Amino acid sequence: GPEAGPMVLAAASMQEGLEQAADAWAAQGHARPVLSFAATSALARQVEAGAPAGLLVSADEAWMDELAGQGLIVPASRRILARNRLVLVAPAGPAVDLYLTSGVDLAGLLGADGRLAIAEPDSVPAGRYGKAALTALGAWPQVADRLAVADSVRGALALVARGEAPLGLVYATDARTEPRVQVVGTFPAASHPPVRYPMAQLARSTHPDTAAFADFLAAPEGQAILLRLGFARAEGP
Amino acid sequence: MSPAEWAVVALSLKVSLLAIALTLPLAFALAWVLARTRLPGRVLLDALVHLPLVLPPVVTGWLLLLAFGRNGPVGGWLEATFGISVMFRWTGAALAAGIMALPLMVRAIRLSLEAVDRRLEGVARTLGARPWWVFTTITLPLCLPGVLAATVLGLARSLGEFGATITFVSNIPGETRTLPLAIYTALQVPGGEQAVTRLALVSVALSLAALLASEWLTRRQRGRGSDGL
Amino acid sequence: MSPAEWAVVALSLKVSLLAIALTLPLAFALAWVLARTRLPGRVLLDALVHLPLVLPPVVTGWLLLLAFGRNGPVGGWLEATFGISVMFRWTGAALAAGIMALPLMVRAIRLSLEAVDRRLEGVARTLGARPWWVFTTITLPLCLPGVLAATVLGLARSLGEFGATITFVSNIPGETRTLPLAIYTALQVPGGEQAVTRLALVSVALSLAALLASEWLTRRQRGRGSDGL
Amino acid sequence: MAFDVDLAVARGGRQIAVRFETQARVVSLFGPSGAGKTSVLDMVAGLLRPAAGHVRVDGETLFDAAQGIALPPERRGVGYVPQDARLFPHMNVRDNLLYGWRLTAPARRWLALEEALDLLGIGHLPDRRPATLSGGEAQRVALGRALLAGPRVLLLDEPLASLDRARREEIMAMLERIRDDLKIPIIHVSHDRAEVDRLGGLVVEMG
Amino acid sequence: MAFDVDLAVARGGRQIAVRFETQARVVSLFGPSGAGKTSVLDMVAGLLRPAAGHVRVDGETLFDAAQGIALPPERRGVGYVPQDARLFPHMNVRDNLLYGWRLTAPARRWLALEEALDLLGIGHLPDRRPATLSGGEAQRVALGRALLAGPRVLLLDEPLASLDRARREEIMAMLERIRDDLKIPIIHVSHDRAEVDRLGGLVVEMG
Ligand SMILES: Nc1ncnc2c1ncn2[C@@H]1O[C@H](COP(=O)(O)OP(=O)(O)OP(=O)(O)O)[C@@H](O)[C@H]1O
Ligand SMILES: Nc1ncnc2c1ncn2[C@@H]1O[C@H](COP(=O)(O)OP(=O)(O)OP(=O)(O)O)[C@@H](O)[C@H]1O
Ligand code: MOO
Ligand SMILES: [Mg+2]
Ligand SMILES: [Mg+2]
Repeated sequence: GPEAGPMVLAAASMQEGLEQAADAWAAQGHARPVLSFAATSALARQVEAGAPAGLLVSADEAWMDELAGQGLIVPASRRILARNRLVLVAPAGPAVDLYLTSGVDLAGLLGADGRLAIAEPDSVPAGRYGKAALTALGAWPQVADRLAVADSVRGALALVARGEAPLGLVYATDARTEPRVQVVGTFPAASHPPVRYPMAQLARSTHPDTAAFADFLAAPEGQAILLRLGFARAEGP
Repeated sequence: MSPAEWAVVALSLKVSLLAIALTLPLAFALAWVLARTRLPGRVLLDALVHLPLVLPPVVTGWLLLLAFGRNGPVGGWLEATFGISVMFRWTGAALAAGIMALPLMVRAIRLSLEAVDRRLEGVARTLGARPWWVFTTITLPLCLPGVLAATVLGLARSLGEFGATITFVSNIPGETRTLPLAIYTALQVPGGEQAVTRLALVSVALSLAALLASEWLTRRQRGRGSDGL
Repeated sequence: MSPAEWAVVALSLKVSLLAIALTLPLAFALAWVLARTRLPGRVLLDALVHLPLVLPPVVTGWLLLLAFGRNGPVGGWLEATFGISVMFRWTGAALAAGIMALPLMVRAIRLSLEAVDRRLEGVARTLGARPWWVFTTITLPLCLPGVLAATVLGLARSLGEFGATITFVSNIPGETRTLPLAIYTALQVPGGEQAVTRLALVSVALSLAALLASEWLTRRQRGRGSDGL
Repeated sequence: MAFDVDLAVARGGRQIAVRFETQARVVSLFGPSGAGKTSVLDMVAGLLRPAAGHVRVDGETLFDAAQGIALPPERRGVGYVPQDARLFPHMNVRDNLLYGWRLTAPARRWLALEEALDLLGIGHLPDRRPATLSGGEAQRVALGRALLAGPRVLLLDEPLASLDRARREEIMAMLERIRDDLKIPIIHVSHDRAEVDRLGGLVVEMG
Repeated sequence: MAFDVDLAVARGGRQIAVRFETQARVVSLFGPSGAGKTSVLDMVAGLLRPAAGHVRVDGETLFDAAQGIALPPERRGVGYVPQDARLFPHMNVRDNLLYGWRLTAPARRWLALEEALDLLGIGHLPDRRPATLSGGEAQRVALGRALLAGPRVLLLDEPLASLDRARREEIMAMLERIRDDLKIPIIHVSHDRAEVDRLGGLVVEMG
């Protein structure tokens, strides 16, 4: 086969999982896929501009819908690669376990002048899910003007890790990568739309291995890698 | 443009102007040291000044967070001593914008400073001017083109500053959400192009105004020149 | 540093050097037009040159994507005519880096160009030099400080370019993953701080080298100056 | 006709006009400070555009407003020594001296570098930068630079003003030889009547 | 003792040394180009640091290497007219002229702007920029600028080199009055023997 594998455009939050999956795939004797990580919005716009890539892993259904509407993906190839959970983190310290339920007093937990770190709630997927969850729990009005809005989940995580924000709202997968934070609560799955990473083959893709690699990711072996990193199974409870 | 968008413009101007007001004297001092002194560590200082240019903006923002965060050495000291913090504040946004503009400003001023004919300063002293007065009346006006260029460059750079700002002081409406942050937000969502275009045009108009002002000032200072070929 | 990291450094250098090599002549031409001609649209041109400075880098990247994408006017034409595309290519990264460096370079060169004593050019012509030779032997050497400053600024800016690059040509290892993108990528994985620090230090070392080279060249060109006060 | 010059220009609110038509090989412009002597040389050299008139030297038209002729400076073959020396600051003395020489066809040259260094007494300076020269040294380098370009006409703007008597004497003798042996016409500005008288020729009073 | 000067410096590979001690109110430095005349004025003005020696004017020590005294230029009260006029390019003629005047205590001033404009024949120039002046105009402005600062000693580096005879005559007369009425000592560089003789005083041969 060709010396380079298919080109995969993937949301930055999928980086670790996809790198490991690509290694595993290469270990099976395939050419290693070429992975490019950036914000989903940037990747989607590159696809719109005619980028020569094979597979897109989005952090967000909206962008995938947008590309589907333009006929830029192979509709039949679209599927969910993984799911994630939304958690509340705090700087590492004595263990805390909050029950995130309707009426939770987040403002009280933030103290007099603390801020809640969150990814941009109007645009970045993690922020949008977070806003939805906080709204569902009735906490949004308390914290709407107490946010520290970062450009990505990583930015929000950094603010908590540095102790600049007493609380932060990130994905479970992000929380476990950062030893300086602890998870203090998990948002109920019902409080926000499911956090899903859709994947699809691009209409323009030419590399013969593209579909096979996508299948590999969706197959038990690929899924196992993602599960180890804290993602939830694509299909399931 | 919505009222919220106008507020973003006003905030951007406030942040940029504070950034330049703070950075200009510092940039001048650094340019002076680099152009006029033989300080042993000059090249290292020069490299340090260039850092915000070379590093990706988020790294600069990250370094600012380390230094000026509540738990950082400078931030902790500021908080303990004066009870102030720039974290999540528009002043922090100005700090980030100023730091990013610094290398451009130092360069422009330094170029002009090095072009000043120092013999003119000597004559001024024989006429009774102390060094500080020579600086004010001779050196500074003679490198005004550089200072103006620095101001325009710095203002433009501040208006466009994004990565360091969002990393350092986050993106808080009314406090740190400047034009680029608003534009970035709009760019993240499908169909946000209209808002992006609108806000980008405002940015362009602002810097065009700054350019026009500086051109006018330069021309005025230069006065009527030669009528030669 | 791992071999992969060295490859990133080599790529960054390749991208930055191409960016500067392409941008320097363009920057000079623009500086010339702005400094020496009375073109009616001068201020608009000036504003246009400043655009990449004022706009958040991701917007510049997006505009590049619109223009140079396969479906964009320039990109489509390039593809149709020459069968080449800069999408996802290191040449595209150089294009992005060059565009971002352009305003800084134009300014520095323009400042120096405006400081050239034009009467020297007149004398050179009476000595038999045609305009082009006057330019080569008088004007260009006299604004060499500006050209060198422009080169250093541009190189530093190119080495640090992130937002426009990742938006325009994505983050492809070995092709478009330059130092800043590698730093961004390292920041995404747990415990990546070490790699970030290592790569950031390499960036700093590279720009320090560029600075030293330019200082040395400037000093050499200036020659032994006055021994006055 | 060595010179047929008729020029007018407005400068600094003043009307500058000069007119002479002569067989004399040397023309001395004489007149108070600000009369326009330097402006005339600039116009002859092609560095300042006259409002009207013409310049003909040895029958060749360098400028004619009516006919729309205006040779660019590099095609006028003038050796111009400006009032301020105006040396190229980024070149050493040698490169200043050879700037025009290198651009001149060998057949046109009538002076070699060594001769110039010797005649002008600047043999110890070739590696120096202009910024380190004394006033008179700079003036001599400027003169040498103009002569080495093998000009067909010399324009001298007070070329000896900062020189001592002995040096001035030597250079006057050289200029006389240039006038007589090489038959190179000279336009010359001086405030020194003795200098003017010695070179002979036409004296044009200005202002 | 009006002047007690003993100075040495190395410049451009040349050893420059001068020594004079005199009651004369005028000292003329005389000597070939490159002898070091300008360098001496620079050292007296405090713009060039001597390797050794001292400068005393009317009993006041401006510089003494042995005693470690070196007054900064602004405290020496010298009125320096450089060989090139060295006008401030960003100011008009009026502001150039008044630069030192404004820094001088009113009691120390001995010339008013109007007088200076008049004496120097530059009354039509006050709003002009230096770049638009002729050579002689610039030189006169430089002279006026030095005089208006009310100096206690004048340092003149060929101040009349680009002036016509009539203007030169007027300015010489003015310098004589300054010497006699105001008793201001003068160090003066000139290549013109007549000028030197006329001002009288001590002639110091250099080089
Ligand atoms: N660039 C300029 N812009 C405006 N006016 C000028 C310019 N250059 C010269 N002038 C004016 O034109 C007139 C003639 O100047 P020019 O230099 O030709 O005089 P000049 O006869 O050479 O005097 P000098 O003997 O003092 O050198 C003067 O009044 C001068 O002020
Ligand atoms: N900055 C400098 N660096 C090195 N050498 C210099 C410098 N300035 C002057 N010199 C040299 O010092 C010597 C004295 O110069 P100075 O200007 O004092 O001469 P001068 O007597 O005034 O001559 P002139 O009559 O030509 O003006 C000259 O040989 C000159 O080349
Ligand atoms: O991986 Mo994202 O696009 O920063 O949510
Ligand atoms: Mg003149
Ligand atoms: Mg001298």
